Amino acid sequence: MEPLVEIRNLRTSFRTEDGTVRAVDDVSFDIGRGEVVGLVGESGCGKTAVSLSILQLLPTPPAVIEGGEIRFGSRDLLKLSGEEIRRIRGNEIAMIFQEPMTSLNPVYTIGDQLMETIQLHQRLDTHAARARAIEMLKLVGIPRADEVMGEYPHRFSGGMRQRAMIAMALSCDPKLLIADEPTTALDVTIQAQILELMHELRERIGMSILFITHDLSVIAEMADRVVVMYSGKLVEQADVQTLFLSPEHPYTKGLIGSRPSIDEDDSAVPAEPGLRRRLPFIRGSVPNPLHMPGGCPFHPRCDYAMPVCGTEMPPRTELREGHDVRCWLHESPDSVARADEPEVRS
Amino acid sequence: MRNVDLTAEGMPRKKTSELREVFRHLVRNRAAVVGLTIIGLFVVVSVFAPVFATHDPLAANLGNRLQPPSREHLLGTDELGRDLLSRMFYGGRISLNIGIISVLIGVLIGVPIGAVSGYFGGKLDIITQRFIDIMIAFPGILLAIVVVTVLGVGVENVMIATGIASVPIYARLVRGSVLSIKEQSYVAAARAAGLGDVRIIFRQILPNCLAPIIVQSTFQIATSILWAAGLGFLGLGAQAPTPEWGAILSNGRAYIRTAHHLTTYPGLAILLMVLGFNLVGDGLRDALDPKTRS
Amino acid sequence: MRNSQRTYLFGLVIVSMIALAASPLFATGTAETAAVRDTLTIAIGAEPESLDPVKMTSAPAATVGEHVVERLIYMEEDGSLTPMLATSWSANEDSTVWTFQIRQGVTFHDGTPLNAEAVRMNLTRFVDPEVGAAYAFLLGSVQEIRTTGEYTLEITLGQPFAPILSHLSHSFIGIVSPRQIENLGPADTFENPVGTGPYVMDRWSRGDSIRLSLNENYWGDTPRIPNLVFNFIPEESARIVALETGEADAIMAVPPQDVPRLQRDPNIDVVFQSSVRTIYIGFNNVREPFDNPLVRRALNHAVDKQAIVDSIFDGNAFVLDAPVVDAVFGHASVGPFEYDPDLARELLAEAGFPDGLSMSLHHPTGRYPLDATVAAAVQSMLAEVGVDARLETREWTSYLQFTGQPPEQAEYDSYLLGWGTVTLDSDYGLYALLHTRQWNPDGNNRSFYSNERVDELLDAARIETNPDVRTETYAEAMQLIWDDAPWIFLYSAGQINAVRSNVEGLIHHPLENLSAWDAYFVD
Amino acid sequence: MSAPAVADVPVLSVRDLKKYFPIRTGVLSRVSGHVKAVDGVTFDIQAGETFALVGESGCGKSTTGRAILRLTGATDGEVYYQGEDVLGASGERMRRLRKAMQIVFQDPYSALNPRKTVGSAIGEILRVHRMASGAESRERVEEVLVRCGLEAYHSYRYPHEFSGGQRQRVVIARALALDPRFIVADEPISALDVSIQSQIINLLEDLQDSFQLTYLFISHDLSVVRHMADRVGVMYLGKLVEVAEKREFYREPLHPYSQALLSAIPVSDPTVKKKRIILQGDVPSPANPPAGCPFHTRCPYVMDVCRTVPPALLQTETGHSVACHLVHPVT
Amino acid sequence: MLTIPVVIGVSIIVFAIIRMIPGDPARAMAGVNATPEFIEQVRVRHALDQPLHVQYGRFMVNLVQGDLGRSIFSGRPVTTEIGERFPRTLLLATVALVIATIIGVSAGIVSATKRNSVFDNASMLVALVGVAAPVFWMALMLQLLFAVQLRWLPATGIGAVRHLVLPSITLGTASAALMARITRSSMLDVLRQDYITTARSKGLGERIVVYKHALKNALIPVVTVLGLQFGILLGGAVLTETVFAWPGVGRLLVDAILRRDYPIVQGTVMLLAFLFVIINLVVDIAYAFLDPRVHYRSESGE
Repeated sequence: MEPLVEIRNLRTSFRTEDGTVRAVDDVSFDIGRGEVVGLVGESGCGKTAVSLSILQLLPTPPAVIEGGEIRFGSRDLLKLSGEEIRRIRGNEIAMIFQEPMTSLNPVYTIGDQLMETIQLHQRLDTHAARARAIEMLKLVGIPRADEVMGEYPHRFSGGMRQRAMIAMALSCDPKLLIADEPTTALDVTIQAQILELMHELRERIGMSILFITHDLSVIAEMADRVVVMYSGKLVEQADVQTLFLSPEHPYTKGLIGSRPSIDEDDSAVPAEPGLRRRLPFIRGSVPNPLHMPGGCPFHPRCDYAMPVCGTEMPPRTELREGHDVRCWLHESPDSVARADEPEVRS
Repeated sequence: MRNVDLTAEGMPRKKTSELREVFRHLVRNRAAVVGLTIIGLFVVVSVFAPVFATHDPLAANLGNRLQPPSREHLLGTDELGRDLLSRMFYGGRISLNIGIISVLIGVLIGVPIGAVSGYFGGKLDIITQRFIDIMIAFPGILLAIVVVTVLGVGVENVMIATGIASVPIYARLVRGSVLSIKEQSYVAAARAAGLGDVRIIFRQILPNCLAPIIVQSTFQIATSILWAAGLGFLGLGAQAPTPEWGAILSNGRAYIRTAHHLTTYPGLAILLMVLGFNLVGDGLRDALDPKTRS
Repeated sequence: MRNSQRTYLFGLVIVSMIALAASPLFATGTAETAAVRDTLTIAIGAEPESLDPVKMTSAPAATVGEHVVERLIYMEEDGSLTPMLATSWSANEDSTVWTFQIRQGVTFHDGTPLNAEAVRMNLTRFVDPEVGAAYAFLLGSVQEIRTTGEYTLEITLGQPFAPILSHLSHSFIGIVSPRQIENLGPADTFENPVGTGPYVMDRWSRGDSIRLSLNENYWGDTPRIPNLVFNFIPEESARIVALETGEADAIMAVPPQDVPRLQRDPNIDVVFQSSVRTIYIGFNNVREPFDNPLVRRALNHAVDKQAIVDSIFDGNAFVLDAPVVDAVFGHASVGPFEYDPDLARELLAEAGFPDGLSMSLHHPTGRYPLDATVAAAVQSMLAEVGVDARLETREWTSYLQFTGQPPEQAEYDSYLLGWGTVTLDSDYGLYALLHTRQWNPDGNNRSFYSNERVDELLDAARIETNPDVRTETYAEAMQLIWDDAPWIFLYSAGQINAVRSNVEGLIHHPLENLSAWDAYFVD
Repeated sequence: MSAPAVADVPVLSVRDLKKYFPIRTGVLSRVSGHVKAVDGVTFDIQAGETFALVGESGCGKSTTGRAILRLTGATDGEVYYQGEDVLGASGERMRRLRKAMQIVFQDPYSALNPRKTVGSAIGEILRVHRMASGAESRERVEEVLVRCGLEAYHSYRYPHEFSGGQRQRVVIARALALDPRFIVADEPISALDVSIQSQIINLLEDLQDSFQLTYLFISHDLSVVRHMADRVGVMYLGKLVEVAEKREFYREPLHPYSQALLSAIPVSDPTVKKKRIILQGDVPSPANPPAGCPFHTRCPYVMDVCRTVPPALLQTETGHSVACHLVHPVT
Repeated sequence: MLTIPVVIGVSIIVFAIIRMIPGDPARAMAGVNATPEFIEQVRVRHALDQPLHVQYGRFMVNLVQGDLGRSIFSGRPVTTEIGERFPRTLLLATVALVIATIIGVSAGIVSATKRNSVFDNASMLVALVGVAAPVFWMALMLQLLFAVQLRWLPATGIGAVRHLVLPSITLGTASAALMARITRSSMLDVLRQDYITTARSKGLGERIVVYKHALKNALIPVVTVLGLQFGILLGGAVLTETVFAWPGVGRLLVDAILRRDYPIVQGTVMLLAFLFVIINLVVDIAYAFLDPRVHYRSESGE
């Protein structure tokens, strides 16, 4: 089956006073129909820029989508006119954001904001739109939906706001929901509520979800497939089982390994002080986007870095069906050798 | 293999002082450069007024009154035959002095009030805030008028009056900054480390309020110059024959139809100087604000 | 729902606030129509402080007031006294008891008839110390006021006082309807006077204008123009524009520098009238070095008064040749001091100041035409002879107070001041300013000038009833004063008014009043 | 050391600590109510132990940490450091206590004065406590920096020249400079990037081992707590609802809230599908906490008694202390 | 709610300041030519010989009864004097504010939405000049141009709407400039907010995003400024009214200061201060209309 969205060689940059930041650099992945794709990476890795590029919601300037293709059905979203992309936003592709506290307009009621979306994309009269809005609020588990319609967002807790955001996003039955760190700002018990809700809705509605987060455990729970980004580049993608059980990129490995687990095997912890299990870690820190190291951006922190890593970005290697990695370690020995010591080949 | 290891150097290793950073942003802002240039010109002309002035700013020459601009008198002469340009050079001095000294007065009184009020909070803060509310309830120029009425007219009193009128502005500004900086963990850290309140206010908090104070001061110099000119215009400011711009303008008002250069040029001079400070203020605010700097 | 209601309410609040604020606009919106023939508009520089005689202090008040309220005696432009509400008057032998016949058949604007009792009530109120009329001193010599018949009034003086009739002619001693003052407490005042004048108060729009309309029952010749409007326009340039555009038919106090342009306008006549006001710089005569007449004379020689008159006033003033102007009774030309800087330096050297001296020169701003400019000019002239005069100024009331301290507290070397001899009698012009008994704070002798002989002469002239003897006495006094040079005698600036050419018959009075009862439009 | 020390005087004793923030309203800012941020918290921390306070935002865990160090004035209660009264100490005694008790903050960006170089910030503290000055001070600064994984030359840098992880190292170095015995670590890693967090965790553990530090570790991250802590205290609405030895706690949490909290944590293993207890609703406002058990509004096992009687924190046979009527039925 | 203590505070300060003005009020009241006896009489009559707190007590008692005393200069009740002039100042300031708001806010919106366009740069330049130009100078220049040279509008005075044009434009210029700058920056700030991204992600057109979602939020800081501006306009009226001979309270105050007419100074300053307190109150209320969060601010225990 053809995927719902195909992102090909997407490049997005920010032009700042101090120079150009390549926020998204040659990123390609697909989102299948009904699939939940987890996009994971640390802050500044470009995951949000990817999501905003899809609906062209990045402020221009300073952002510029420099190239690539985002195929959505028969259309390339990047080639659509302003009017055409607007008709897709909120309708076929909807978004929810990280900060439920600031994502709702404080001066309009929840009802106003819900009905606005509904009336924009569906030819419903006020009455029908209201009914639909209330239905959506009930769907996302907001009690007293009727009364809530007239409330302003500030009266809501974070969890409730995120529910309202989800109701708004789903009100036009989108084919794709882009969820950008939807639970990061929430407490863990509330996060559990929201994740539960999203699971439920997904099963009921059957839309695709692009789930963006920095939290690997959330990804492990939510996603069917995972895309890992580092410094604007896609470094690895695989189905969720493969990625967690046999990650191949050193960065993915480091990321997964360095998190203490809630199910940490206590027996592994020595009882004596000074002999505790040290957590594996990635040294150094994320490079400054304005002064990106040459070659593979991860090479200054990589324990397996080779000279070639400092000069050339590795190509994408398909290890097996659906598992890609961009790392010289996984490039065929031939090409490594070629890049490493070209003169040896004779 | 390890030669590519750059260790934990995430951020660019540039040893730039904050001041230089701000300046770099400032000079990149075209408007601010224009402002700096204007202020620079006025400062140079004011400091070297005796050098630039072609005539004695106080020497009357009744035979040569109200002359339009000419080669001898580039901006013409006033009602007593004094050279307008020379008077304006000296007037620039007065305006700059008023601006700077009144701001110093405002800062010296307002900043400690705001800092103490914001830092200690509680009853003291409530009382101080009410008092500042009352002071702010009066528009600055009115406050300045009232103060001048109490103190009497004259350049020194104008400085005091405009200074006092700016006190509540600083007090409120600094209080606000202190309230937010107080919440920063490094203040808690300083307290945890056993630093005293006075030390925390002056060493930890106030240096970090500097940016808004500097920005406000730039604007406040402009405002004080305007207030002072307004007072001069109402006859409550500098007195004859002091060549204060507002006073020159006020005197020239009687000759607006016969010798409009007496009102046009001092007005333009005030406008330019105020504009200069405002431009630099805008530039500084942008340069000091991390939000716009990114 | 709630939201829209809220918005609606908010809008309502805003709209009603604007409506409230704008309401005065509609209330006064009809005042301005094109210049109509039945209204004469005069623009004056200041609003009268009050039109209650006991509160009046300024020329604008007098100008407006005399159209509504009349006094017993009128002073013509030449200084002669003619009957107004008094038809005749006579005195006893030693001129201590004056009898006035009050005009019969005159009614106030409210219908109350004028009689001697009405006049008595007014004059009694004017001199009542509880009321504290600013100009009560005009009648300071009055001991008793009583009626001796329905239309006969008798005023008894403590001692003979020659200028009493001039004083009674002062515009501030107006007679208003007894009904208006019957129930007033000593501190109370009224706003719209009810007088006997040719015009009736119509409307006083505070800060803007006073409208007068014709008194149909006026006892004298009824004016030809039915409505008078006095507009208050303090800004000189605006006043001139108002005249040029025809918004005003006449304006007072034209600045000299604008005269040439107005004279070029064929639709405008510029009227020059002398004034009785002298402008001088008084020395602190009891303070060193100004206790030395040499110094005072030196400084008189150092100031080029003619240059001030020619340049600053464009010739619309004249240099003083006596402590009073020549229109004043008793004036004797005794000056002026020649402008002679060399002589000034010599005199200073002789007085022990070969290198000059420094002094303070206090002056008001905006009180007299171009006062600050003159002070600055004097300063630079004094600088020529090595005298460093430090200019200092204050607002008018604190200025008066500052220069009103008793000698031991007086902190000034010199001060610029003016004095209008509004009674056109030298007593008014000299006694209060130069008599030893009038030293601050008891009088207006702010220079602490004291000359026994001058005191004697001024006292004598006060009670002398023979005009010729008085003239001689004043001539001697003026010469003595001039030689003592207690002041720098400066100038008397003429009044400059301007009138549109189609208006005739306005009276430009030397007392700085502009009277319109004889005015008419020509085509 | 994992077994609770019995005989020793605890390093830190907190007794019935309360911190109420007044709610001011109206003209004269009259106090119209209180936010009961910390409402009667009692616990001990033994020498060398890491005691973790966990809970969701607003539960009062950070306020507890700050009140212990007197960074915010406690409303009521007592705090003893090695038997010495902290809240009542003044003058020289307080200075000495301050040296011994330090804090590491959550946000390394606001925890450093942007206008001071690292060296001068730490040097100032040394000077105030008359520990070192001049060259000696410089040496000491460099020593702690190096000990925290930084370089000596970093002491001449301003905070903005560091990355987040490095800043947190500086913050830790500053706390360490006074040679403290007890450190409040207030969410020390939650503001850091995932790949940096483990560096700091390792550092904190290393330092604990090297300097025999005692930690009060405040965190909302139960995974990290599981790695770091020896004992765990769970807070809810200003109250401690459960205190237990770490293994016991993770093996069998007794309080329904603890259970929900643990079950809510996503597992970073896609093969595990966990059964969740999903709590209903939100945490009530601490300005207006519910009567009885603070958790009763969301508790899946709520009983009538919970609505009226506040449960006490009592010990069970397994060594847990729990405040729940289910565990300790009211008799 | 803050009104009463602030007003009492203001009254104490005003009262104290007036007593600090050098010069003997009794002498000023008695007049230029008064005898020492009469001055003493005035002093007793106005209780100026009493201790300050007694005087203040009297002042407050009278104030509560709506009696602010009488003008020294004209002898009329201060309330009457102010009552006649205040509506004119209010009118002038209101019209100026309306002009300033309409021009300033719309220029600010357009500048923000068309950032860095020619319009943006030009209007911001004009705004800068507008803020920097001295009010009285602007007044004179406008007078010179429109009244003296072109003769389109009257130079001074009150009466018809055309009298209002020059003074209100003069007075409103600086406010319009300030308002444009503030609206612009507020708008730019709001346009960066998450909920704007939300609105766009819903597929709303740019017009609705700007005029519905952004504007209402952007206006919240503008309303504060609006209230502040009204106060500043009332203060600025002192200068404008002087140049345009607009008989409002501003000129009344200046004249009263120059004449040492203490009761008028006292009354005017009281009134203005009181007014600013009221304005602040109105701004707070307006806030509540624009920003639903305000209602509940006191509930959360921050």
